[in-house]
Amino acid sequence: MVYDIIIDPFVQMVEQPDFLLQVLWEGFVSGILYALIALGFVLIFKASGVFNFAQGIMVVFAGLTLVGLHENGVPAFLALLLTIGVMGVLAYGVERVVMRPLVNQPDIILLMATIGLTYFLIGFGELVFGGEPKRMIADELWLPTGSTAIEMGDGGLVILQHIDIAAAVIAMVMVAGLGVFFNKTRIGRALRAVADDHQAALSVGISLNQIWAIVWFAAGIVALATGIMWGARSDVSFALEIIAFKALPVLILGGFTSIPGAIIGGLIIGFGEKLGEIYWGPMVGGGIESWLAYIIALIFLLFRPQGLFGERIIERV
Amino acid sequence: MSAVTAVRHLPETAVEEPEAAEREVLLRVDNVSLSFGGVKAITDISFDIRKGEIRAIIGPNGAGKTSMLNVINGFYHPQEGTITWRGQVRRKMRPYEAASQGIARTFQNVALFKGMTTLDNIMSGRTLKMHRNFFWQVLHYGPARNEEIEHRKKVEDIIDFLEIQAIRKTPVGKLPYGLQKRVELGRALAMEPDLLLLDEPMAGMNLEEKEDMSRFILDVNQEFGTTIALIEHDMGVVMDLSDRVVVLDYGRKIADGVPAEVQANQDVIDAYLGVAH
Amino acid sequence: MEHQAISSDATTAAADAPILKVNNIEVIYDHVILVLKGVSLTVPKGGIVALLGANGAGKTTTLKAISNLLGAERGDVTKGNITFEGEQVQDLSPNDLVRRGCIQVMEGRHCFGHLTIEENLLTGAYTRRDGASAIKADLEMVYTYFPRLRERRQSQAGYTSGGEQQMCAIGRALMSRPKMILLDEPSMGLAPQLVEEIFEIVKQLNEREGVSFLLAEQNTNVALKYATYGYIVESGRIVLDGDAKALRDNEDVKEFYLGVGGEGRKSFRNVKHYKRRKRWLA
Amino acid sequence: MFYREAGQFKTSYEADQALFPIRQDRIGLGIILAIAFVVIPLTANAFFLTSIMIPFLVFALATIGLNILTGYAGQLSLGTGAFMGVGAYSAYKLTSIFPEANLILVILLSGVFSAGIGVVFGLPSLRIKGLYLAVTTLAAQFFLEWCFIRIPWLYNYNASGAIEVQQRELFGVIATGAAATPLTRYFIVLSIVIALTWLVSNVIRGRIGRQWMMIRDMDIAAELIGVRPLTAKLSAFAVSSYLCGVAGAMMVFFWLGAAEPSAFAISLSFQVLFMAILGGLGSLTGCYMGAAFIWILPVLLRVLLPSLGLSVAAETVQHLTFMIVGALIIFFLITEPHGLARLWRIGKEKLRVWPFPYG
Amino acid sequence: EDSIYVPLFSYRTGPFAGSGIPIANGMSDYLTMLNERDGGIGGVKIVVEECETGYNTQKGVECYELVKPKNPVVLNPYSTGITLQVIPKASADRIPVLSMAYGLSAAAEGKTFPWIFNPPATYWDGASAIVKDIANREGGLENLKGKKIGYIFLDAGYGREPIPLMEQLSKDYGFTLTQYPVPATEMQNQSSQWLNVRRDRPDYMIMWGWGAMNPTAVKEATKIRYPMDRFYGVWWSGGNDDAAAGGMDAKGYRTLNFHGVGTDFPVISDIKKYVVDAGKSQVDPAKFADNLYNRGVYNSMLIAEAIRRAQQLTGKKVVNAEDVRAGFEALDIDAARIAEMGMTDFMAPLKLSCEDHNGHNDVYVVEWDGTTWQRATDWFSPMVDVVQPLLVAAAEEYVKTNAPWPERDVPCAGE
Ligand SMILES: Nc1ncnc2c1ncn2[C@@H]1O[C@H](COP(=O)(O)OP(=O)(O)OP(=O)(O)O)[C@@H](O)[C@H]1O
Ligand SMILES: Nc1ncnc2c1ncn2[C@@H]1O[C@H](COP(=O)(O)OP(=O)(O)OP(=O)(O)O)[C@@H](O)[C@H]1O
Ligand SMILES: CC(C)C[C@H](N)C(=O)O
Ligand SMILES: [Mg+2]
Ligand SMILES: [Mg+2]
Repeated sequence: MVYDIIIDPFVQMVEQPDFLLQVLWEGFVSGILYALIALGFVLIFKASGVFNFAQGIMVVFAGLTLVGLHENGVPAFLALLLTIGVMGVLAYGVERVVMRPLVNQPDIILLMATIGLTYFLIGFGELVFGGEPKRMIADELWLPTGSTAIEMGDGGLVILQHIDIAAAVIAMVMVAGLGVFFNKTRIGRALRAVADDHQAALSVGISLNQIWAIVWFAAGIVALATGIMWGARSDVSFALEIIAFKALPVLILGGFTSIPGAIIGGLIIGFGEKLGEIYWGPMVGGGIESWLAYIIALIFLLFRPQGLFGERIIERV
Repeated sequence: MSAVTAVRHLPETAVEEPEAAEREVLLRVDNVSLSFGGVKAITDISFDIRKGEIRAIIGPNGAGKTSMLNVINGFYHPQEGTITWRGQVRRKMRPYEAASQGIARTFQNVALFKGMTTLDNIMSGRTLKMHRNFFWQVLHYGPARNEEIEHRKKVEDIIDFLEIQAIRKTPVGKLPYGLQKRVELGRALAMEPDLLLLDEPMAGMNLEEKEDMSRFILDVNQEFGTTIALIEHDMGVVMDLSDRVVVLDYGRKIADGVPAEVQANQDVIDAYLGVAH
Repeated sequence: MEHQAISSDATTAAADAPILKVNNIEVIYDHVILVLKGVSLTVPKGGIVALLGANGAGKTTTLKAISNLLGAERGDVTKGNITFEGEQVQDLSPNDLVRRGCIQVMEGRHCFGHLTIEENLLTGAYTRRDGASAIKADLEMVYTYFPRLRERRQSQAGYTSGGEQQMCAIGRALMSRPKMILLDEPSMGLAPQLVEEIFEIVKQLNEREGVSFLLAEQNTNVALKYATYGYIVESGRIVLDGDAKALRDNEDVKEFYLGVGGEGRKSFRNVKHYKRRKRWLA
Repeated sequence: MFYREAGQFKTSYEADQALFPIRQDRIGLGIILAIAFVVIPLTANAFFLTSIMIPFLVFALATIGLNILTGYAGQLSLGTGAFMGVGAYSAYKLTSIFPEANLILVILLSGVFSAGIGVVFGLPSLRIKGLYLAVTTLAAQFFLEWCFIRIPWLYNYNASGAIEVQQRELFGVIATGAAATPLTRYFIVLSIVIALTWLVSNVIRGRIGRQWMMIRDMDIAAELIGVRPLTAKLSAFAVSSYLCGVAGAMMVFFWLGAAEPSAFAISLSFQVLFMAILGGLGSLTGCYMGAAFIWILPVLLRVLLPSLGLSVAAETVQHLTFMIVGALIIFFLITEPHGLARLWRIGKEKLRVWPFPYG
Repeated sequence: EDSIYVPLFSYRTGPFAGSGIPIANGMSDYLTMLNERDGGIGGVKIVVEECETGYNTQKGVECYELVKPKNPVVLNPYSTGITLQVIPKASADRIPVLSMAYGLSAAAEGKTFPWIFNPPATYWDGASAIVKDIANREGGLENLKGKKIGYIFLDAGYGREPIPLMEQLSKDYGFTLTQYPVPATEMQNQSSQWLNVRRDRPDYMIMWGWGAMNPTAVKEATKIRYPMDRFYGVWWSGGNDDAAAGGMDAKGYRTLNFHGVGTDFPVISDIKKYVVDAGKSQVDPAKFADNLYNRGVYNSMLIAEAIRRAQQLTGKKVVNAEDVRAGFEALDIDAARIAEMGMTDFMAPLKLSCEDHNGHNDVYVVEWDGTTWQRATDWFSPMVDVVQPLLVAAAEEYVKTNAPWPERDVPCAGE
């Protein structure tokens, strides 16, 4: 028993190094993909203190718009541009209709409003695009498909999907770009100010409307990237929305406000989850992936209640 | 009505207090230092608070006054130094333990329970005094209800005393700042503390309100014999109300004594008062 | 709206090109709570005007109505209008107003807790377009006004002391190079020395840079010392206004706001117990 | 005009602390109870009882549970679904182990188990706050959901993995199972929900309830006043999960009749959270309003939209329902962020000052 | 009134819409075709109404309550979860339930479940059929000894249903069974499960998937380069889109089937003519007559035949739920009738009885050739002899746990 838990998994790891590598690679890729979703959350949270529940459905919506446009004969890259435009319109609409009237409200109210938005988008999306899953147009967008198998000494194989590599690259670029944007620019500073205190931000002349339109648009683009990547992995369907939950432990682990946190959190969860599920999961019947991420996050939180990179929670009297 | 109101008609000369210096020490701070990362909030400070006195703590902004109160009621734990409470060196304790030993306070940035009414806020001060268990609470009958009513009476006395009857049922979040401060005082009074720590109770008040507040503080001190530590930036108030004053600057103690002495101290004038008040 | 004007030249002061004019505004919170019941006031260009009054009189509400921050509190200006430099501004967004040069320092500090002091100050320059070096210079200016802030520039504002936060809030407003500042209780929680200093800064800005001020204050003594004109608000109405000097000499003001009765300053120890509340409005 | 308290003087603190100090409110409550206990049973059909009233009441109770934790004690929870599940599985195990036990007792006891589990998952709340706390409750949600599948003992080793409620009698009347009449089930649910609501309202206005609100409004200050965060938070978790557990048990026993683990999925947690927020955090009346809004509105839309004449496909109705509900949630939040309960109160406020627009 | 009310529980929304939509189209198009072509069944119009469940059990119960007052002649829950939920209710309310090749396997026992029908085969039949086909390829059941078979399934009532039988078979024939549960929330995120598959290297994989789980699984299988011809899906994992997700790499993927694929059947042409071309269908023309669409047609055929049979038995035109129940029990679709319906080669003959509500019919295997499904085996029978005792035991167990379960109180039809 003790052996099974403490020793055997490691023996397995050593015995099948190619498999271990594959597991780590898969962990890495899932981590990156979780991080992509989390990134969308972080953007909006960091800039408004709003936990945007609708990020998941925005991913689906962006993906569907892209594929749907293409299905209707729009060339792939034009469809991509148009989709970006649609996300812009969505951002503007959200700012106008949802955020603006709710300025200065408690976080939980704003959270709730984004849940209302989620409902609306689900209904609207299914009305427009229908509920059937659609195939992502990865080839048409010149995204690499196919895979490379790397031979390891004694017949072992590590299979790398090209699309996963692309996802990793895109995620890294986005993180780097957004990181610079937030920490080094005037607007970035304003975004953080808004998250702290809406009213005070207003009082120093920060235009919340503009700021929110910007971040929602940015989050929309992140959602589009996420939608393309996840869509290429399985399908673009409304079931993808559930995946958004996977971003929660990532977010919490990384800290709601940290862009690098989203990536690092994603990777920790990705690796932890895969290793746990593969080497320890079978002992309890498998499927532990569904909660393992939360437990990992929870353990980290007990030591750092604000997440790994989150801003210190200010407790003063 | 209650004893509280009664005292307000006492002739003012009636209370003959012993000299501050002769009274028993309630709390003593010895060589306390506190720092946050690189910031030294308090450096090697010692002073005492005697039973029944009004002890003012003054000093420029960021001098460490609030931090000192936080140390006293267990919210911060000093890196060095000891605190002696009623003659016993106090171990590291959680704030609620300090509260249960009779230390109450108000806060610089009003820390009321915003979603609750004035009445509930003051009732909340009675938390430690209520004991009925869950079972009775659920039924809200018999002992639990009697207890609730008995404490409600006490709270109503405080409400009368502070003259806030009209806002009894108003959620405090909506009250103007000055009234919030008053409610906060009420909440601290409801705890019937031995030591009451007041952090700038009169900030943001106009003269008239300050006069009211001064009256309340004096009454509390004289009627209940509550010891008070008072942080305040209005020198008029400090000089008039307090028995002794300790002055902090940049985390250090620069003066300690009766108001007149302190007021004349050149260091204090330089660091804090600017012009002689 | 009837109220006493105790100064004859009040009208002349207000006449020379007011920078701000508030006309008979009414404010309702939450659709049901009527707070301002017709407030009118005028700030002349280059003037320092004090808004005095007890707790809950409606000073903050008036300022927020001007700077258009009421929306965020679910308050509404239901009547009247406000002009800034001759233009109606009650429908502008707060940032437009800041861009035009009117900024508010909110009561109770409202610093951005997670930003450092320096970042806080820089957000004040958000609407400016005159380049990094000008902003840098102003940052220096603020640090010269408040040396304490320079020391704490890298600390998160949430962890600084109450007074430091107050300085930060005022400094932040200065960073926008305003023509007019709405100051809500600047002296609250500041050490006496600093109160004087802040008012000196107000005076300097006013004299050298021509910045106009509307300040809500509890500290009537200082306020009337620096202000040129004053209004007294009670329960949402202006009940008295006049030149600062005239107000200082007014017996009621002396008694209730300055604390100097006939026989000089009273001790706080000797405040009488009887209800002293006299009001202009019953 | 009719809603005035003029002339009603309270002469004792008892009277002032009564649940409904204003006479009109008492009358209103009386009318509502009369409708619930007399009018509805006399007039409603099976669909109304089974698909509207029973779920509405069950959800109202769950919402009260969540509201205790989130609205009163300020601890955000996304694990309601799982806590309801614990109640359901406990009740199921209890009746299969003690088939003769009184049904009401079984239901009430099942909450105790979820209270216990709730306390365990509440422990991290001592250190973790706000949105971050959501992770612990989410961990509870997913972990418990997993247990419901992976521990076959919980569902008596049924091949399907579902729990199916057997027929049980209460005072000689068939109360559960397919043969129980909707009316019987309705009465049982109604009585339990009303009784528990009353008890909860007692807790809330007493010391314990005040402690929760203190922790919610400002935990540091609460501690400085003498509230032990440990007891206050954990008691909130316990009471909250207790109510959720009872609601979960009733959900399976009196409404669904059988349940798979997926019935207690995260979507249920969210559903209840919507109800709590939309109804109004920190208001018991709000719980009923929120539950009514989130549960009844979509059902009505689904039933009514097709009967509007235009023949729309079933899924279009579903899409429209989603859109309408989403839009209404946003609309109500904008109109009154503090929920329907507050809207209601403002309405009453207006009535009081009528015919003047404000007071 | 002069019509028969047939509610169809369906889902065109939610995570399972991908599988739900083609089925819903097939189901309603066939009944519409009967209305258009023949003026209904036996001269009576069918009123078809879809109730959207989103594959959600709560909504399923709501649909049940919603349609109940309208006197439905049959219920068609289209989810194992909803079926389990509805079994006791429908039995008490006396409405027959058709759970075609899904739901509770034990419901095949007509003596215990007079109101429930699950033709043409139970999940247990399906599982045994797959094992049989594997054995066939291995050269006999005895060669299964020592083989490793992996079972990947949607971790819900549906996916768990076949487990008892598989365990039984693994005991009987000595192969090892490894389970890979996929939680509903992780349907589109199966990389762990497939990594495990890669490590365990099972000789065969069997899948019980649905909705978004299917295409993801097929894709993941191709990713780990699992030999696709050793990967079997139950009939519900055989949507065209499911396999297409894996593209050419998915070539060789096999699933069970019990009806024809494609348009080469008179009945399908009729649907095209009377419904699709007439603009009365919601189906996307490109997806007309794909595998799951035809499944829907088969499903509605069963309903229609039961109604027709009920009319014959009672001589009434407008039959009610009780009558249709009897109609199901007396269902006997022989070759002649099949030809009459234009379904020759589309389906195997089916006969139900009082005891047997399932038929344990023959099935066959189709294989994905990269673009469509190709028939890979002949019709063959599941291992009824293994399944039957388990069914009896399961039905007894059901009665025991759901005591007091009502005794059968309806006569055997046709007697
Ligand atoms: N958001 C709000 N909702 C409802 N009522 C409010 C709100 N804000 C303020 N009020 C009420 O409006 C009145 C005026 O408040 P205001 O803050 O303007 O007073 P003030 O003169 O600035 O007082 P102080 O000196 O205490 O700051 C008060 O009675 C207060 O209770
Ligand atoms: N939790 C903390 N973390 C970091 N620094 C802190 C913390 N608490 C206080 N400080 C710092 O310690 C110093 C003393 O702060 P304190 O609040 O005690 O000042 P104060 O004397 O009350 O000033 P004021 O009169 O302005 O309220 C300040 O410089 C402050 O920034
Ligand atoms: C069409 C179906 C009903 C299949 C489904 N996965 C089930 O629950 O059994
Ligand atoms: Mg302080
Ligand atoms: Mg104010």
